Amino acid sequence: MTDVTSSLNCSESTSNADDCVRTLTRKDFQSGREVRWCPGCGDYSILAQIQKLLPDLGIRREKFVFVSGIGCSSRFPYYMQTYGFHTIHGRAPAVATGIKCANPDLSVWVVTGDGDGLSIGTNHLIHCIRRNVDVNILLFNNRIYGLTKGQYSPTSEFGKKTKSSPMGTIEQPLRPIQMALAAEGTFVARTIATDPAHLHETLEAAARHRGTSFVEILQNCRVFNDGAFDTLVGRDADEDDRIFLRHGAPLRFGPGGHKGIAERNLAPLLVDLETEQAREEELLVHDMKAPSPALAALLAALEPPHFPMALGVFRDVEKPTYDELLMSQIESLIGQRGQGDVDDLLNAGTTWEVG
Amino acid sequence: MTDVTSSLNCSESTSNADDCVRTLTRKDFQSGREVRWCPGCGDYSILAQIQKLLPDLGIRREKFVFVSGIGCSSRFPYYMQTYGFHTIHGRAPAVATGIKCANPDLSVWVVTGDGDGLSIGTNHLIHCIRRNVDVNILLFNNRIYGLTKGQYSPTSEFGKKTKSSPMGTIEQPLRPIQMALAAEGTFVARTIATDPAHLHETLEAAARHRGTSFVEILQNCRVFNDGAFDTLVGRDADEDDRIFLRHGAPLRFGPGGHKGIAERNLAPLLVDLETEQAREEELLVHDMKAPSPALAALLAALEPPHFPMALGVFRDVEKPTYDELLMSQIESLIGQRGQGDVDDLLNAGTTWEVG
Amino acid sequence: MGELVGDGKELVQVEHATVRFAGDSGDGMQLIGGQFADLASMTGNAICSFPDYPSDIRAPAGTLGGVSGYQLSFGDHRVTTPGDAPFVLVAMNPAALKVCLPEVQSGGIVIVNQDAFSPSDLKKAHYDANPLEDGTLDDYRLIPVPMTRLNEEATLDSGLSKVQRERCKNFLALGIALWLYDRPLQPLLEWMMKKFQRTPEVMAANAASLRAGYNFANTAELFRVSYEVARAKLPAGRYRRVTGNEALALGCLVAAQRTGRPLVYASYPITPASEVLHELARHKEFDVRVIQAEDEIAACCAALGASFAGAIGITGTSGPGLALKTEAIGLAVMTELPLVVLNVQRAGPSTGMPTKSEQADLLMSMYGRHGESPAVVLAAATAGDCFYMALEAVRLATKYMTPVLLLSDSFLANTAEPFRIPDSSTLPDLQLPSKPAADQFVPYRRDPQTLARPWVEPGTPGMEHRIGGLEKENETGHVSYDAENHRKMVALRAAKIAGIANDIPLAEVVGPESGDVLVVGWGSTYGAIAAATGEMQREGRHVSHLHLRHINPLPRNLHEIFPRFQRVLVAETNSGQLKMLLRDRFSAEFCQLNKVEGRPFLIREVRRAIQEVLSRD
Amino acid sequence: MGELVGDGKELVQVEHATVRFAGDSGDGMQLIGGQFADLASMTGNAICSFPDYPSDIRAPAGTLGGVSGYQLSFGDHRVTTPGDAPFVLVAMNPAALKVCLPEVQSGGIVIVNQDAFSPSDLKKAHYDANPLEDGTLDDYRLIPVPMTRLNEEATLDSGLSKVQRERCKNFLALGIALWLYDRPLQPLLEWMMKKFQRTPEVMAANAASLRAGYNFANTAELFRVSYEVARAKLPAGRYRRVTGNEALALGCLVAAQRTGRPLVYASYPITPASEVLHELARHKEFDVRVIQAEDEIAACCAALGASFAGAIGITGTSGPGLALKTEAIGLAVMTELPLVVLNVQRAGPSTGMPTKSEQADLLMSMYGRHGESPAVVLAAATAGDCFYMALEAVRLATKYMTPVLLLSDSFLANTAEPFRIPDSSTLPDLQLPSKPAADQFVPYRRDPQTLARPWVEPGTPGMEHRIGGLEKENETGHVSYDAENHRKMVALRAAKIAGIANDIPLAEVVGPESGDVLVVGWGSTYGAIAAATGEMQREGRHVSHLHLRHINPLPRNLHEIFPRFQRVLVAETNSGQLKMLLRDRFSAEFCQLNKVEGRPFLIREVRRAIQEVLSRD
Ligand SMILES: Cc1ncc(C[n+]2csc(CCOP(=O)(O)OP(=O)(O)O)c2C)c(N)n1
Ligand SMILES: Cc1ncc(C[n+]2csc(CCOP(=O)(O)OP(=O)(O)O)c2C)c(N)n1
Ligand code: SF4
Ligand code: SF4
Ligand SMILES: [Mg+2]
Ligand SMILES: [Mg+2]
Repeated sequence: MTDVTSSLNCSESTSNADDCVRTLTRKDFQSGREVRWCPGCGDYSILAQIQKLLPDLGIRREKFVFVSGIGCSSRFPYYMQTYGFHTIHGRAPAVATGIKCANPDLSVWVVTGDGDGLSIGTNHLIHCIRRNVDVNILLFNNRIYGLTKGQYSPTSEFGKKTKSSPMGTIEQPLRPIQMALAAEGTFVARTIATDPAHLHETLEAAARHRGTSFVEILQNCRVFNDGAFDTLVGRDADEDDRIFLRHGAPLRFGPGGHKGIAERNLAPLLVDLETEQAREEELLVHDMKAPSPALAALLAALEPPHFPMALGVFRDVEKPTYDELLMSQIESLIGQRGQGDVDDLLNAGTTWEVG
Repeated sequence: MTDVTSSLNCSESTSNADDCVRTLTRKDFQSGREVRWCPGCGDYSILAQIQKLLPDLGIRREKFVFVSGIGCSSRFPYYMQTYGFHTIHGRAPAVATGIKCANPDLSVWVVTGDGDGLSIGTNHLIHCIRRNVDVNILLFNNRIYGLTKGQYSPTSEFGKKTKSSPMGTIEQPLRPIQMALAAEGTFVARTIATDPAHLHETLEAAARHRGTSFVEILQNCRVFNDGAFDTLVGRDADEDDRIFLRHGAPLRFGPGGHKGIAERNLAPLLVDLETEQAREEELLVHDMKAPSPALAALLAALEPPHFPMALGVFRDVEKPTYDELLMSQIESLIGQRGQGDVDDLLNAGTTWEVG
Repeated sequence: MGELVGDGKELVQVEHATVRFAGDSGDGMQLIGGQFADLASMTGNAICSFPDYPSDIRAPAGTLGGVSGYQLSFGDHRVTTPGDAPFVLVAMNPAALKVCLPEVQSGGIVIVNQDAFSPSDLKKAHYDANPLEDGTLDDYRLIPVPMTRLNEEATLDSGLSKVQRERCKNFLALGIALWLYDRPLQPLLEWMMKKFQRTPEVMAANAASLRAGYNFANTAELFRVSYEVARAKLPAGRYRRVTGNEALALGCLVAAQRTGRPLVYASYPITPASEVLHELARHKEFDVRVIQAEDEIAACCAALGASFAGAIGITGTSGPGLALKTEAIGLAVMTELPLVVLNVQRAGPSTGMPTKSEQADLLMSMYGRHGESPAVVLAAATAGDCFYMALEAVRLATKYMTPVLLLSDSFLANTAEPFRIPDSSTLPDLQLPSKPAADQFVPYRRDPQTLARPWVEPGTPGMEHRIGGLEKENETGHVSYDAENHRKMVALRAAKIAGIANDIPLAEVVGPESGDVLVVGWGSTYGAIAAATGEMQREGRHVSHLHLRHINPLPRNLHEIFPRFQRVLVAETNSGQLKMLLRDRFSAEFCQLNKVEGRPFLIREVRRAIQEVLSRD
Repeated sequence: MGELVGDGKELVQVEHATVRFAGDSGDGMQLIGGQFADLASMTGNAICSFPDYPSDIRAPAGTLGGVSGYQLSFGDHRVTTPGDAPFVLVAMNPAALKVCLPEVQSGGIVIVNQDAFSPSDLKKAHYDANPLEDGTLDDYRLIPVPMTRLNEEATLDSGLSKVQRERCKNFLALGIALWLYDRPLQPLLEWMMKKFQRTPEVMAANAASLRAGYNFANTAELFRVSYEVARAKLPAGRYRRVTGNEALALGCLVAAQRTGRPLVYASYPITPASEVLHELARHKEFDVRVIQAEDEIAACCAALGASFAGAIGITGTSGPGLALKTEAIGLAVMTELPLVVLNVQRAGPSTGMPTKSEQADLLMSMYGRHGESPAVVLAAATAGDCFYMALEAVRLATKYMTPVLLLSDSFLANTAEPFRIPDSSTLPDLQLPSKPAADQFVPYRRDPQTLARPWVEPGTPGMEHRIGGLEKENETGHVSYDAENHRKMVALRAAKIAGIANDIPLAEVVGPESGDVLVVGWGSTYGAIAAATGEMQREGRHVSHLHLRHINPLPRNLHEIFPRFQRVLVAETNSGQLKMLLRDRFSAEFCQLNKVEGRPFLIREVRRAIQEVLSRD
C-alpha cells in the first residue's frame, strides 16, 4: 500500500475537513448504498472489518481504490465510500495493475472470489503477485460460485455435489495459498470471516506490507455452501482443525496447545505434547521470512482431517515492487537524458530540410 | 498416456502394415514437411528425441495427437507424422482436454512455450494439471519470446534487456516447476534439450505416466537468447551448476559427486563431502513420491549461483485422471439407468395427451 | 354473456386470460404457477408462461428485491406470449403487490393475503400507508383473503411444525385461482400424491390447504363470477412443458445421439445460460461428457478439441462469454471443424443487466471475429423451437464442417410453454458423411456439393494429418502465405456458408402473400409479432409476418417476398441489427421497431408500431 | 530525351523510378535500402518505401524463405506507394532473384552478384539451371557484377577479418545503384562517419566498397545510360523518415505529453504491432509507463485501469489480440472512460498470415462487442498519418470519454515515407476539460455539449465514487435494472458517439466535386487510390477520391457528396466491409473493389477497377 507517512500529511488537506485523515471514522467509509448480500452471508463481516481498519491506516480517503471482478464478493466496492471499480470477471488484478502504475500513490485493493480469482482470473492473479505490484488482494473463498447460484468452483472439495456436478466433482481443488506461494508472493496469508479479530489483524498486516499482499479469506456462502468452514471457527469449531501461525513461535495447536507439528524428511509430523512432552523442541518454528519455500509449502498443504488448517501469515518478505521499479527506471532515464522534449524527439535521427 | 497394452493389440491393425505398432520406426513419425526453425535452434533436438521415443511406446501411430499453441515451439506438430492441431496462443491445454474427453484412448501431447504456456496460457495450463487430465505437456522454456522476435517472457531473468525491456525487465521470473507443483501435478520434471539422453529418459517417463505429465525442457533460442543454459550442459558447462534427481538417491552433484545438499529448518544447505565426509548421511534423499510438497518445493527453488539447478523428475505420483473419472461417472449412471433412451427422456416428467 | 352456475354464481366465457402469482422467493410461487400452467394445458388450453424471480443475490424476505413472480396466459386459441398485462394478480405480500400492480389491467382482480399487511410488512415494501385501505386499489377488484389464518386452520391437525404448515400457504392461493377459473382439483391432487410420496403428512397438509382455498372461494362468495376458458384446438399429441434452456439442452443431447457420436458440452457458468449446463450434467447415461471449464475461452477450445477428435463439440454462454470465445470460433472457421456455440443473450453492453433480455448480440455473432471469418448464425423463435434449432445447428455444423452460432435469449430461456413431444424416429436424420478411403484422403479436399472438407478424427489409421490457424493451402491444408491461395481460400470459406442457403427452408409468410406491411422478426420476438399480426389479420388488415430462424445464410427467397409488400417493418429488441443486414442485401422500404429495455415486446407495442407504419403517407 | 554526360554516357530524365534491393537476411539490404531512400529524399525526391523481410522464424542462408527485400519508389512529384513493379532489381543471390523477378517490369534492369551463383547457391534457391545463362532473363537487361570479388579487392587492406569484409558487400551494391541514379556519395560518407565513429576501420572498408561499386559502374560501362529524377515540389520544412508503427508510437507519446498526463501503454507482443511497444519502451524520459502484460485481456484492462486513474491509457495489438480485448472494450463503453486501442491489422481469419496485410477487422471494430456498444473507429491513411490519427484518437477519447479504436495495418506499419516534422506548438491542443467542483460532482452527469461524463480520477478529494460494468442509472451512475433507464442510457451512449460527427473534419473530395466515379477508401489503400485517381484525373477522367479517416462516426457531409457522382466505388482490401456500413446509411449506386490476398492494392489494380466501372452502361 501507499507509503503511510506520505499521505498522513494534513497540510495538503482540502477545505472539507472530513478529508483530513485524523478525523476519519468507520462511517466515513460506508457508501450508504443498501448492502445486498444474502442474510447471513460471510461477506458482511469482511466489509465491517475493512471499514473499521481503513481509518487507522493514516491514508487519506480519496487515495483508496477498491477494484473487483464479478461475483457476490465483487459487489464489495459499491459499499465502500472510496473510489471503486467493479470490472469484469477475473480481470481485477490487471485493472488494478494499470491503476497502480498510473498513480503509485494510491492504496489499491482487489476484491475477488474463488471463481473470479482462481478460475477465469488465475492468469492475472498469478502475474500480479509475481510482479509484486503494490496492491492488496483479498480472495473471498466460499468454495462455490455464489452469484451464478451454486456451481462448484476450483476450490470446491473433490466429489462435491452441485448444480453442475450432480454426481460430484471430479476435480482436485486448487489451494489458493499454494498458488500465491508458487508465484513467489511477498505477503501470503489466510484468515476467516467468522473470526473478526484474526481477520482484522491479518488485513492490517496485509495493508502495511509493501508489494502484493495476498489474503485468502474463508467465507461462508449461506445459501449455496453453508457451513463449509464451521469446524474451523465458531460454535461447532474443533480446535484440532486449525492452527494459528505466529512468526518465531513453535507450531502448537489444539485445546490448550497440547499438540504440535514437527517434520521428518520434510513431511509434517503430528506431535502430542501431553504424551510426549520431551519432543517439544522438535516442533517446527514458524518463519514467515524464510527464504526457502519449503516450510510455507508444508504449511499450505496441511488440512483436516489429518492435520489442522493453518491460519495466519505464511510469508511476509520485502522485495522491490513493480511500480517502484517502473518509476525508478523513468526517473533514472530522466536523470540521464533530462525531461523528454517533444521537439527534440520529433527531430531525432536523420533529418533533412526541403525547399 | 493411453493404456499401452490396450493399443499394442495388432489384431485391429488395418491393411497398411506400417500402422502395426511393432513395425514403427522413427522415420514413420517424420511428416516430411521442411523443418523451419532457425539453424542451431534447440527445438531440433527435442523433435529428434520425440520421434525416437514414440515407436517404443507400443502405441499405434494414429492414436498420437500433438496439440500446440503459438510460438516457434508450437510449430512442432507440423513436423510429426501423427494427428496434430496447431491451435491459438496459450490454449493448447484446453483443446487437449477436449480431445482427451472426446476420446480417452488417444495419446495426447501438448507442446507449448514459456510465453504460450506461462504468459497468455497460464490459466489453462494450471487447470489442466490440477484436473490431472491424462496428457503430456512439454513446455519449451527458452526464456524469451522467439516467434515475435525477442521480447522478454515470464521466465526471463530479472533485469534482462530485450526489445521490450531496453533498461532491463522489472519482473521476477516464474518458475514453471513451482507452478506445476502448486497445481499438484502428478508428474513434474525438468530436462534440457542439449542432453539427449536425459531428455529421452525424461520424455519416456512422462509418456509412461498416467495423468498430466508436465515437463519443462530448457531450450536454447539461438537467435534471441543464445547461451541461456550453457553453464548447465555442454562445452562451457559447470558441473556445480546442475544436479540430477534420482528417486531414492541422496542429493549429490559436482565433479565426482563431491558435493551434496542437506537441509536445516527446511532450508537447503550445501555440503562439501571432500572436506566433510562425515556429513554424507545428512544428505537429503530424493523422493519423487513424497506426499508432502516441501521437498519438491525446496528442490524447485534451487538455482545457480548458490545452488545447482535440479534436472529430473521432481514428482511422480498416481491419482485418478480426469478423463477416467468422467467416463466412470458415465458408466456408473448407465449401470444404474441403462443406456439412455431418447424417447423416454423426451417423455419424462409431467406430460399430457391432447386431442 | 354468462350462464348461471349451480350456487347462483355466474360462469363467464372468456377467450383468453392472464394470471400472475407473486410472493416472496420463499413462498413457492414458481411451483404453483407451474402447476396452474400444467393444469390449464391438461384441460385443453393453449398456454405460455414466464417466471420472473429476483435477479441475482437473494434479498431479505418481504423486500421488493425478493419478489418472485410467475405469469401465465392461457386461452382457447394459440397463445404465444405470457400476456401483456395480468387480469388476475395473486399477491402474497405487500412487496409483491407493489412490484406487480403497475402491470395489472385496470379493472382486473387483485387477490391479496390480507394477513401479510402488518406495518412491518408494509415498511419492507416501502409502503407508507396500507394500500388495501388508502385507495391505491380503487381501479381494481380487490379480494382480500386471510390466507395465513385459513392455511393455519386447514393444516392444524396435519402433525407438521408451524413452519412446515406455513409453507402450504401457496396451495391455498392456488385453490382460489383454480376455483376462479373453474378447474378441477383432481389432477393436482394426483400430482401431489406422486410428488410427496415419501412425506404423506406434507401431502395431506398441502391438499388440505388447496381444498381450503377452493372452498373458501366457493362459499365465501368472493367473486360474483368465475371464468371459463374453452379448450383450444391444438395439434394432437403428447405434450410436456419446456423452457427454452431445457429445450436447448434436450436438443443438443438428442442431436448428438442421432449422429451416433458422444456429446462434449464444455461451458463456463453464466446467467442466463447456466441451466443448459445443469440440465446436460444430469444425463450422463446418454454419454454426455460435460466439462465445466475454467473460463469461456477454455470452454470453446475444449469443445473445438472434442470436435477435432470426432465428438459433437458444443459450448454455451451469454454475451460476455461470447466475447471471450471469438478467437476460438475464428480457429474453427479456419480449421473448418464442426462447432456449435449457444449464445443465450442478455441485456448489455458489458455486464449490463444479466437477468434481462435483449437481442443485441446479432452483429457480434455475424462479424465479431477478425479477418474474413464467415460462420452460420441461427436463432430460435420459441422455447420449443430451441429444441429443433439445436438439432439444426448440429446438422449444419457437421454437414458443412463449420462453426454455428445459435442465438436464444433470457426471455426464451425462461419462458415455459407446452411442447408437443416428437417421436424420435420423426426427427431429422443427422447421419454423418462417410470418411474417404485412406489413399483418397486429402485434408482440405472438399465435397463438391457442400464444399465441406472431410472430418477424419484422430485414431483413424493411415490418415494422420495436421491442421491449425495459419492459412491453409487449398486441398493439402499445408501452411501457405501465397496471395492467390489466400484469395481462393477466403472465397471458398465464404461460398461454403453462402451455399447453405440451398439446404434450409424457404422463408414463410404468415398472412397475406402481399400487402401493406410485412413484419420481419427473428428469435424470441416471434410470440409478440405472431399475436399482433394475427389479431390484425383477423381485423382484416393486410399485415403479414415473416420470422427468420436462419440469419446467416438468409433464406433464398427473401428478394422475392419483400417487393410484394409496401413496407417491411423489422422488429427486434435491439437498435436495428437485423435491419442493417437486410439493408445491405435488399432494397425495400424498411421501417424499424426497436425496443432496448431489457424486456420482450408486448403485443400492443407491436400493434402500435404496425398501425403507425400503416398510417404513413 | 537524354543529354550527354561527361564520359559519353547518356543521362535520361525520368519522372519516377522504382528500385528493389534483395538479398539474404544477413546481407544488410534493409540498411542500404534505407540509405538510398534517405539520399533520394535529401536530394529532393518524393519517396515511399517498403521493406519485406522473411515472415517469422529465420530461414537458412541462401534459401527462398530467407530473402530480405527493400523496395522504394521515388519521383519528381508526390509518390504515395512503394511502386507496383521495380524497374531496377539488385539481387545479391539466386534466392533473391527467384523471389523478386516475377514483379520486375519486363525490360527492367537486373543487377546480380554473379559470384553468388555457384551450383550449391542455385540449389538452395531451387534453380535447376543457372538463370543467368538459360534465358530466364531474356526480357530484362541483365547486369552481372562480380560483387564478392570486387568487394574483397576493395577492402583488402582494411585490416578487417574476411567475415567482416564480406559484410561490406551491400555498400558495393548501393554504390552501383547510386551511380545509376546519378547520386552524390558525399552525404552517405558523412552518415558513415557518424554511424561507424567507434570503428573507423569498418567505416573505411564500407566507404571503400561503396566507392568501388560506384566507380565500377562508371568505368566498366555496365550501363548505356544513367537516370535522373528531378526534385519534387514538396511542402517546405524539415523531414525525417518514419514507418507507420514509429509514427503511431510517436503520436501516442506526443498526445499524452500534450494532455499533461502520463502515458500508460499496456500491450502484449504480436506481429505486426510489436514495434509500437518496443519504440515506446525506449522513451521513458517522457514518463511513458510501458506494461508488457501477460496477455491482451490484461493489457486492455491495465490500460483501462490507467485511464480510470487519470492517465492516458492505450493498448495496441492485431486481430487475434483484438478478439481478446473486446470484453474490456465493452467495459470502457459502459464506464465511459477514455481508452485508445491500436489495431495493426494483419491477414486473417484466425492466425491467418501474421506478416501479411489486410483490412478485414473493420466490422469487428464496429460491432465485435456484445450488446449495443458504440465506440469511435478511426483509420490512418499513411505512415505519417499514423502520427496525426494517434493524436486524434487521444483527443476524442478524452474529450468524449469513450474508447477509440484506431486501425492501421501491416502494410502501413512497415512502409517508410518522408515525414514533415511538425513544430509541436502547431499540433492540436489536447487540453483536458476541467473537473467539476466536489459539491457539483455527479459521476454520470454529462456535459450538455459533448454528452461526456466528468473524468475524476482516484486521489481527488471529496469525489469518491464507484463505476462498473452493470447498467448505470442516468446521472448518479448507480446500478440500475430499470427498463426506462436502460432505454435512455443506450440512447445516450449512442448519441454521444454520433454527436462527434460535429467535431471532426468534413470529408474531402480530391478531384472534381462531381463526376462519374467517386472512389471511396479508408486506411492504407490511400496511396494506391490517390495515385490511380491522380493519374486518371490528369488524363481528364471525371474520377475523384474520398478517403475516410473517421469511420465511426462518419463525416457529416457524405450524404451531400455521394449523390454528386454516378457511381461510388468502395475500394478496400477485404470482402466489402466499409461498403456494408455505407449501404446501411446511404442510397447511392455502390460498386466494390475488393482484394483479399494479404497484399495492398497496386496502382494499376485500382485503375483497372475504375476503368471497368466507367465502362459500365
Ligand atoms: C465472462 C463472464 N463469464 C461468466 C460470468 C458469470 N459469473 C459471474 S460471477 C461468477 C462466479 C462467481 O464465483 P466467485 O468468484 O467464487 O464469487 P462468489 O459469487 O462466490 O462470491 C460467474 C461464473 C460473467 N459475469 N462473466
Ligand atoms: C492472441 C495472440 N497474441 C499474441 C500473439 C503473438 N505471439 C505469437 S507467439 C508469441 C510468444 C511466443 O513465445 P513462446 O511461447 O515462449 O514460444 P517461442 O517462440 O519462444 O518458442 C506471441 C506473443 C498471437 N499469435 N496471438
Ligand atoms: S449467494 Fe452466498 S456468497 Fe452470494 S451473497 Fe448469498 S450467501 Fe453470500
Ligand atoms: S527464434 Fe529462437 S526459438 Fe525460434 S526458431 Fe529461432 S532459434 Fe528457435
Ligand atoms: Mg465463490
Ligand atoms: Mg519462448
